[in-house]
Amino acid sequence: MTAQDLKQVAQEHGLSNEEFQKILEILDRDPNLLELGIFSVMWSEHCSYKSSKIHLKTLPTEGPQVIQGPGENAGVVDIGDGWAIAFKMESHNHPSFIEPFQGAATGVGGILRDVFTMGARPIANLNSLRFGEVKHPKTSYLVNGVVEGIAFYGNCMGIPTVGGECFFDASFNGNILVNAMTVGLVAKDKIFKGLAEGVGNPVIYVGSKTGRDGIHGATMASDEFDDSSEEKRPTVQVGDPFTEKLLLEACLELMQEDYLVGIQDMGAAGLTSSSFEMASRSGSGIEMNLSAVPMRETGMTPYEIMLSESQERMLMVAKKGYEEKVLEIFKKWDLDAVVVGQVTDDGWMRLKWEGETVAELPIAPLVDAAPEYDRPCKEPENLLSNWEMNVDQLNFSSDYSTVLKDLIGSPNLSRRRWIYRQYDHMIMTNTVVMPGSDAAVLRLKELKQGIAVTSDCNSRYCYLDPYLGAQHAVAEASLNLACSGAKALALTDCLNFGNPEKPEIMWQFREAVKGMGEACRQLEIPVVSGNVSLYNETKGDAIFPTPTVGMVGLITDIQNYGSTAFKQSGDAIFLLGEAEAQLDASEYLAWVQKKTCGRPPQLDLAMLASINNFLLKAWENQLIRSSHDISEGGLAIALSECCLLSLEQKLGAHIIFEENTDIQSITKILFGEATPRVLVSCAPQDISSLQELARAQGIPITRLGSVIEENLKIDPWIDLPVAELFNIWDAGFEKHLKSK
Amino acid sequence: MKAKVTVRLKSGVLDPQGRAVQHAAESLGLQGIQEIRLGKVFDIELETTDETEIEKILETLATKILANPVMENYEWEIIQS
Amino acid sequence: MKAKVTVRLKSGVLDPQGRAVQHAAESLGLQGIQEIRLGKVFDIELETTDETEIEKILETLATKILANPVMENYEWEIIQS
Amino acid sequence: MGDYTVMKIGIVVFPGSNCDRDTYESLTQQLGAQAIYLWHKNHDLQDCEAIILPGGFSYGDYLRCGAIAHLAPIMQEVISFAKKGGPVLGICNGFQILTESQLLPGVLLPNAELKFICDQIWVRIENDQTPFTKQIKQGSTLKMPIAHRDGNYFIQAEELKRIEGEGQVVFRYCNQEGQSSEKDNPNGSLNQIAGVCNIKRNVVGLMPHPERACEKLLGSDEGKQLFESLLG
Ligand SMILES: Nc1ncnc2c1ncn2[C@@H]1O[C@H](COP(=O)(O)OP(=O)(O)O)[C@@H](O)[C@H]1O
Ligand SMILES: [Mg+2]
Repeated sequence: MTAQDLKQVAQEHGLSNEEFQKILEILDRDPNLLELGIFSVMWSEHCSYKSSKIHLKTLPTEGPQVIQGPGENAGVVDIGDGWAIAFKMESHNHPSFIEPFQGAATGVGGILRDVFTMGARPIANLNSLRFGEVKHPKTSYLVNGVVEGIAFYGNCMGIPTVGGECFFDASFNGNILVNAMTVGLVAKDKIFKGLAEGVGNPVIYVGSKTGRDGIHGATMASDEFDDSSEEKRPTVQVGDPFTEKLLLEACLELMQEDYLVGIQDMGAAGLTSSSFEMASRSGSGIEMNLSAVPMRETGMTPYEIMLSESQERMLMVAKKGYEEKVLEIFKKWDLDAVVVGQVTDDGWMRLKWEGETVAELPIAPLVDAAPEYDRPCKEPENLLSNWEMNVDQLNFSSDYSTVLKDLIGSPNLSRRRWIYRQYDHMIMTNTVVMPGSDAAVLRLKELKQGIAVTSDCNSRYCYLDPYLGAQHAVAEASLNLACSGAKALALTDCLNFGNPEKPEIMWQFREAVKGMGEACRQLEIPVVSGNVSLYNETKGDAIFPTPTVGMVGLITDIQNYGSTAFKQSGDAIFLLGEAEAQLDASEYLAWVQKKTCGRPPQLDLAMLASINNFLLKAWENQLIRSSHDISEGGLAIALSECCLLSLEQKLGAHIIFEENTDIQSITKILFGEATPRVLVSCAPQDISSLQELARAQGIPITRLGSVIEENLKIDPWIDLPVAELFNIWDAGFEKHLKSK
Repeated sequence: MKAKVTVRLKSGVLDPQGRAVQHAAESLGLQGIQEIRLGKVFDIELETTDETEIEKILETLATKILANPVMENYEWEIIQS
Repeated sequence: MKAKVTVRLKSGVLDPQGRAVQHAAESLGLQGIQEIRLGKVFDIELETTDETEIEKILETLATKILANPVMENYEWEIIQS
Repeated sequence: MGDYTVMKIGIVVFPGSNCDRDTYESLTQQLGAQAIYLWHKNHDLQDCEAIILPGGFSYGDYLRCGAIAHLAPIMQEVISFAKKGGPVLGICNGFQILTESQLLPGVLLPNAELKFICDQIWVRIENDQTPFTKQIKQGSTLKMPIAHRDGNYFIQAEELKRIEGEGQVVFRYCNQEGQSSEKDNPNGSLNQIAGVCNIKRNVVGLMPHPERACEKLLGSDEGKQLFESLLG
């Protein structure tokens, strides 16, 4: 290849001129095509985090409960009694847009591997989804495919999918988000890492054979969409959950023995990133014979083998002398497992093919010298004008019952049962609070403690104010846990943004990370793992920035778990918190008035922390029977949800407000948003203890009314049979999906 | 009139089902099977006998519903009844 | 050598998938489709070229694995390669 | 209540089984029964006196649910055990395997709405003469979860008449009050059939998951009654 050709090829691999020069410097010679391919995937946005790293470093990652922070396949936190929880969230946005079923399925497969490589048995999945408007011609197809794909993979693996979120907005018309999260349980002394230590130790390849799947996958995930992405379609990967189930059981069986040094899944950039990352973490080298890699097709080249993104594969390093034992376990499970190389001590990656060395790369320089950019940031021009809200131009309706019905049946607030009914959410017999509540609650067999899990992000808030929006995401997640009687232990994030080369997008990113970090510090919730997905845009239109937060909380005694639904007629209903509701940035404004504007509500994090603590105490002492945070849709929606989730009981509520004639301010009371605010209900005999506890802790508490039967009455404005509301709420999601 | 549309995975696309069947065949003691790939066949009964109209229907069916162009190929034939 | 086994639901056996496809076709505005039924096609690559041996393999495959005799029929053909 | 440890129950583990542990844990921890796992590649039932084929996705449910699993070596033994009258229970995927093995009549087609369904449902006991229902009153209802994509019970018309006549329908989907109508049919099954048995009554298959309904904490403990019938 001439120098010119080489430059051209580098460019086609998405390497900038500057990056190409750096390669020449590191190697002190021209790279061959294989080496260039390796550089390109290792230095892609997806693998190197080159645009985001500088900001991610600012997030708090430590705490006494943290066993493993960011940098490994998943984060790990201590839950006591020798046990720990490993968890992480990851995006599969672009592949899911191209092929929703397989894209979402393989996304689930990938995040599951991240967790079980740590030695953890996955016990729960969650998914956070963003689609375009319901009436967009592609939306229904995408929702169907994505949900089916998630169901297909998780159900077949036998891991319950217990929660998530699903939000529709036009900004996702050309670029959906599919973020998948897995939570696993691991014995503290059986945690595995992606290490390649010990000269001479065998490097073993296990799992599916390597095919030509997604050869440009890693670089594709960092590319903006344009019309030519249709042509990239043959790179679709097909998920094989059956093989992954065998891989899971075989790996966990192997991990009971003392044969392993390190293990890592082959995710994006497959064999390349797994081998380089393992060696890099250990400061070692690896020599691999690519001819030994199990191949699905004939005529594959070393380039294809190193860049393939075939699913359901793992790379591991075993203790020398135990390779036969390791291979035996995989044979029992009918899986391919082959020794493909060994650990060296010189810090080089040496790849052989049919006896010849075909690539020779220094690992540390390649990994450490990965580019890191401090990309320019600029506040978007429409930021301030977006905050302006001219309410006088809006037409407010005084038919509040109709507005409530409209909202409760809307795409963003209707019941998500259509989704989670397709997910096996009960397998493993741990699910105590099923999807539908603020957070899912899982018991842990043989332990007294349980956990609660949730994922949250208000994308609209983040668009209107990324700093505040990201804080809200952390706040809401922690509040959802507290409403379940759980104390937040740590979070994982999935930062979905547009093209970072645009200063406005980079600004959104920086602000969101700043806000998230600040909230984490104030609430003492460290970030232990995460994922960044950039270039989420089509033809220049970026998505609403979406820093999804996945959070795990600890319930010290599972008997004291909390849930959203009202439990008994006659119970008293209270409001905790006194943040003032506003219509700015609200779901009401977006759905009823079709306006995305206003500044998201300000957030008193200190008050939020106090309310979280209060809820924990209240649940521990069994002073309350339900708790539910007021989020999208405001008080009227939250109150409805407490009634609706009582399901067959069809409990209602009666609360009374003072007479008021100003339609706008009534609308604000009913549908305005503000955090932190929580609805709790308690038995009549516990009222005074509850009030006392609130006083002692400095929590504003207001009696709103009582749980009653059959009707939701918000005097003097709303009186509706809960059964009627139920039908609208229950049918809304599917109705919108099916309407053309 | 009858017609038949056959939909197959593109070559190179992983076919976990085909592989599982192949394994099962091996465990049954059947030897010499190099590959099994699984496709779908749609048997369609149509009112019209106009071949050009049928062709149009089958093309639309195949591209819009039956095959996923990202990973599948299709072919169709009209069967005289 | 190549061979093909086609497996179809017996008549009278409910075919929810075929029905769903038919519905989808209708909602696309395609008219005059009386019925769509979904079957499976197995494309098999074999080492041997001995036709009687192949027949034996295909028969075993079809009856033991590919088709459920309670609800499915099968047919096979050998395709010269 | 009898001594639940007297009987050894074998739970078959196929590649892709995923309710094997749930079944094991419910039996041993919630009922105090004695259970062991039986590996699909073996031919030995290890003197088990009852066999359970658990739920899951044996062989990924590729091709047809249960189609590949019914060829596993252990199934030869299960089939002869069943033919000798030994009690065999197939739950969900296990039910599908039993129909593929033709130990039970009918087939399980994809759900009418072609989607996986996970939900709490109720079934009515139609036959209390099987080893798994003998302590449950005929006509009583049990609340249990379902979780399947292919649970749509189908059988040709004459056969349907025959199995109904022979009392081979053991479980029927119904509402909370025990009335069975199309409204409470989650998956399109003929006659709301949720589970059947063979003529000899010793082989039973059902789509709902009794092993997931053994604790109030998880929403229901009514599934326990199936195992209590077996053990009691
Ligand atoms: N994609 C999904 N997968 C599984 N469960 C979901 C999904 N979307 C929403 N849910 C469930 O529906 C319920 C309501 O979700 P959401 O309105 O986002 O709750 P909140 O506002 O309290 O965070 C939650 O229990 C959630 O877990
Ligand atoms: Mg909530």
